[in-house]
Amino acid sequence: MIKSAVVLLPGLNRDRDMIAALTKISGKAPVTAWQTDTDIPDVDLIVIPGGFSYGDYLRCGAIAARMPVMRAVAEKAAKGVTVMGVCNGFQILLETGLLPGALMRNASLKFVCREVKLEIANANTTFTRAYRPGQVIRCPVAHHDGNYFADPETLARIEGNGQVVFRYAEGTNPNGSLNDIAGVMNEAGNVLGLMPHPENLIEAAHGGSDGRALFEGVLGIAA
Amino acid sequence: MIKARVTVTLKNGVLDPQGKAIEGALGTLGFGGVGHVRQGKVFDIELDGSDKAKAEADLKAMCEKLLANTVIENYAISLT
Amino acid sequence: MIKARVTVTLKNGVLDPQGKAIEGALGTLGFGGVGHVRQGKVFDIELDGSDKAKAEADLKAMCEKLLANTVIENYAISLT
Amino acid sequence: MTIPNSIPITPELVASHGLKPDEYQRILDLIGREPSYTELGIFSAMWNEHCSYKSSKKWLRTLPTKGPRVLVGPGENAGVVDIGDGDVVVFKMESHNHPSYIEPYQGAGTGVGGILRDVFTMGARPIAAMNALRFGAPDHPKTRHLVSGVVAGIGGYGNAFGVPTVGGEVNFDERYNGNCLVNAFAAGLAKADGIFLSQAKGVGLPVVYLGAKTGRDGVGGATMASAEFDDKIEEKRPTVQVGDPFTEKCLLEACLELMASGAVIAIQDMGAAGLTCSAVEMGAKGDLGIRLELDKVPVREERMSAYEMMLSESQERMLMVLRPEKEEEAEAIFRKWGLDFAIVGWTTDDLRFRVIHQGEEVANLPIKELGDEAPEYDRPWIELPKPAPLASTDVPQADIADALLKMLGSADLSSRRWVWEQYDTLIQGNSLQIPGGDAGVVRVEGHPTKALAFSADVTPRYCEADPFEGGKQAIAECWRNLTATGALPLAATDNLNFGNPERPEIMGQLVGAIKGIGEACRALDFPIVSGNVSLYNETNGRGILPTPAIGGVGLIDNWSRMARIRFAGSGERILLLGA
Ligand SMILES: Nc1ncnc2c1ncn2[C@@H]1O[C@H](COP(=O)(O)OP(=O)(O)O)[C@@H](O)[C@H]1O
Repeated sequence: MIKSAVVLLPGLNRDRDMIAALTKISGKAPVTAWQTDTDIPDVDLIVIPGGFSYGDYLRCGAIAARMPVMRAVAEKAAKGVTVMGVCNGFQILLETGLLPGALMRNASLKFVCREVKLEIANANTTFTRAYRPGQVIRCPVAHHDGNYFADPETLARIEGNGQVVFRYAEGTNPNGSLNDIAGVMNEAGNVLGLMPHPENLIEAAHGGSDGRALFEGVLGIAA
Repeated sequence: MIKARVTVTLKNGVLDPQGKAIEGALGTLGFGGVGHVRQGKVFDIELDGSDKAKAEADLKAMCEKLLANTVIENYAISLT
Repeated sequence: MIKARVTVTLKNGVLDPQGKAIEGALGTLGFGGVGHVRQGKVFDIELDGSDKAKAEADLKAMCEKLLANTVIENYAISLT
Repeated sequence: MTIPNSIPITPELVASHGLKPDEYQRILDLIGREPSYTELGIFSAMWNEHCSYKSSKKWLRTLPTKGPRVLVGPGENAGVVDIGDGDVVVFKMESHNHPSYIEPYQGAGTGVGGILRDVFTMGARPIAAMNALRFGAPDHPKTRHLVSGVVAGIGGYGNAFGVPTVGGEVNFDERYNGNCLVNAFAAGLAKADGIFLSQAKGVGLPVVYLGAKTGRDGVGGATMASAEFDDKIEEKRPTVQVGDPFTEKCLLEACLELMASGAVIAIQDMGAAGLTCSAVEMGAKGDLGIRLELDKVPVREERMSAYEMMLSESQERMLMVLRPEKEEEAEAIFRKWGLDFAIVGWTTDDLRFRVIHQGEEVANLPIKELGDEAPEYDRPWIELPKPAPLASTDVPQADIADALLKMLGSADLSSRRWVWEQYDTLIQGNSLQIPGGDAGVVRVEGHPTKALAFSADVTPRYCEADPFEGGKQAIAECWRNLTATGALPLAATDNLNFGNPERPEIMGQLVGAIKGIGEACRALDFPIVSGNVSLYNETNGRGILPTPAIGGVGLIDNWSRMARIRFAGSGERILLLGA
């Protein structure tokens, strides 16, 4: 059975949602790593949840990315451990340099919380293997800075490599992201960042479970 | 064309959570001897025309009406 | 004590939703002739000591490590 | 010192502290001497309308506040209601009207911060928030700025703190042109045996200051007037409080950890007039004196005077009485969350409120009397004649389809999606119904089937036409919205927003509305367990519409059978129930 860890930083606030999702889907609570930890226990999956780490002051994820625990995450990522950052976790991974590009303020300049449609742009990944290629799923977003940007060369490269994993579909791009990008992975394919919140759509109480397959894929639970 | 820079800073005594967080982070990163940090904004603005006096008057109006929240912020204008 | 101002601006070509929105808002408010607007940040920082060369080196390191995201931002340092 | 304690007390100074000559005389009689400048500030904080409820207390007492499920009623930071299985729901609503008009983003944000603090001070983790908003006419030049700032501010604070906003109200009327209303509601979940109160117990125990540092935020108009005493204050200091939701989130986690460790004897958040009200309340409730040593208070600014520290409204601060043997453990928890922690005083047995600053005793007052002897008024009130019912000929004739379109497009009936999409409605993963329906619904974490429903309601123009009926209607509407989800309404909180109570017709509105609320609550077994009064909401002598906002909470036993506003399928029968 796959072992997972959740990174905890002051100001994150979807950590409890993420821990609940991992626990419910895998049947096992993840271990946690605190901001000052210089080492992360041996796990197969490390998740950085959403929220406003350090208030998102300076830039989203900027201060978090410089904390000791993120150095430990980078070391694990280099060794091939699967790493997933959701929302603020995505912003942190970008600031850490583990993923390409940047997330700017939403084009509307407003915080936006609503359900969008997501297209599985690459189903051939650790993260999306439980989805069908091109499948369109429902997923909520809740963020102020989710407007994905990369310079033209970077953009061409990640598109060419299939590193764009999720796209906002059917005109539901909520933030102005280039190429409707909602989630990208690194070249090696073991680090993913995404803005939407699959952890908030996994059970009947959430009104749907479209987010579940992401966890089932990444936790190695056959769908 | 006239190029201007508007700098908007928090008034004295107004709490600056951002500045405080940055102070803390600089400390964590090992930078010693850092005292107060205060964060503000700059706007680089291009204006048509060449009448500097008019530009300054316009920029002042822009600050009062939009760029600065004069309840808690000060602003400074410089033409470059 | 040394006082410094660090100015961080977006690199050319990097999307600036805030600057664009301000451009639009200035137009709506009736300010004509406003071209590009780009928004950036300033940090006013107090540093212990009086060694200006060391202060500049430290500030440069702070910018590289934290204050600017050099993927998308430039920075400038001035001691005041 | 910026403002010395030796400033002579003049009638003008007394007046600028909002104290009437007879109220000042009461102070002189109580302490038998002239108060020091700091003491004057303390009295002004304790005896203002906001803290003392001097105009409304007499009438608030008539509200039903008890019931088999009510564990804590009005008088604490928030009300506590039993929902079975050892769980309780803790909730309250509070206004931040004036600050939101001055600086909408920060004013509304700190309003949310304040109400969240009220809830977690009691030991509850916040699980839902609502906001009831009233703005001026849509085409008034200030309205757009206020709406966008207030909504962004509420979202900015609540979203970062991490509580789902599940409901609220937005209305527009020109009577709010100079006086918008921002009423914030929060509810939290706790264990019945894990509730914390403000009453200090035990002599000689440390009084601990926690959270953010103290600055000159919000130090009232009186200090501004005194700024001339210090030629070094070059710019007029803004009295606006700036919110820091990040610090508040850390404060939440630290407080809950500390409470779980068994270290906390008493806790009180520092709201308006922070240190003064919180320290006096903890001591007075526990029949104890308090000795504060201001030199130990963590400050953000230099040269702060005793007066400024005692009246500062800096946000994200708490005062606690801790078990001395747990002090180290407590401090470690706070350091872990990056918060300030300082012992700033002691409980004493002399029933005095003493404040020491730079070796000088700047205040020495009888602690019980500070609260108990606050003036209370039976203000004269009159009932205005009820407007005559509309004659059928008064009703304009219109094409029904046109009228419908006009109504749907009106500011008061149009969709509120623009507002609530700026709020995180889903965080915590328990939102069963988000805004857009009759009531917001959140499931009770850790319980397989239970959920709580929340609704905020009042129709100010009804209250204007007939305060008594309007008060009743607000309760009834809230009750109906809760039942429309299948919830059993449990209890409510009220936020009474009115104009100047010194005018008999305004006082009449307040009295009428409270009587109406009371009557409806008694008829429905729907006790009021907490609340807030905001008076003097007027500009240029014209009051706002009377606006007694009601926040109600209901319990759903099995959320899988909950009702929603949407039709569940086609071909179903549609029933019309009721009168
Ligand atoms: N300020 C607000 N914040 C969150 N939700 C709001 C706000 N204002 C209105 N809503 C939501 O929009 C919906 C419509 O509001 P309203 O017309 O007041 O409802 P009703 O009259 O049915 O009580 C409700 O679900 C309400 O909770």
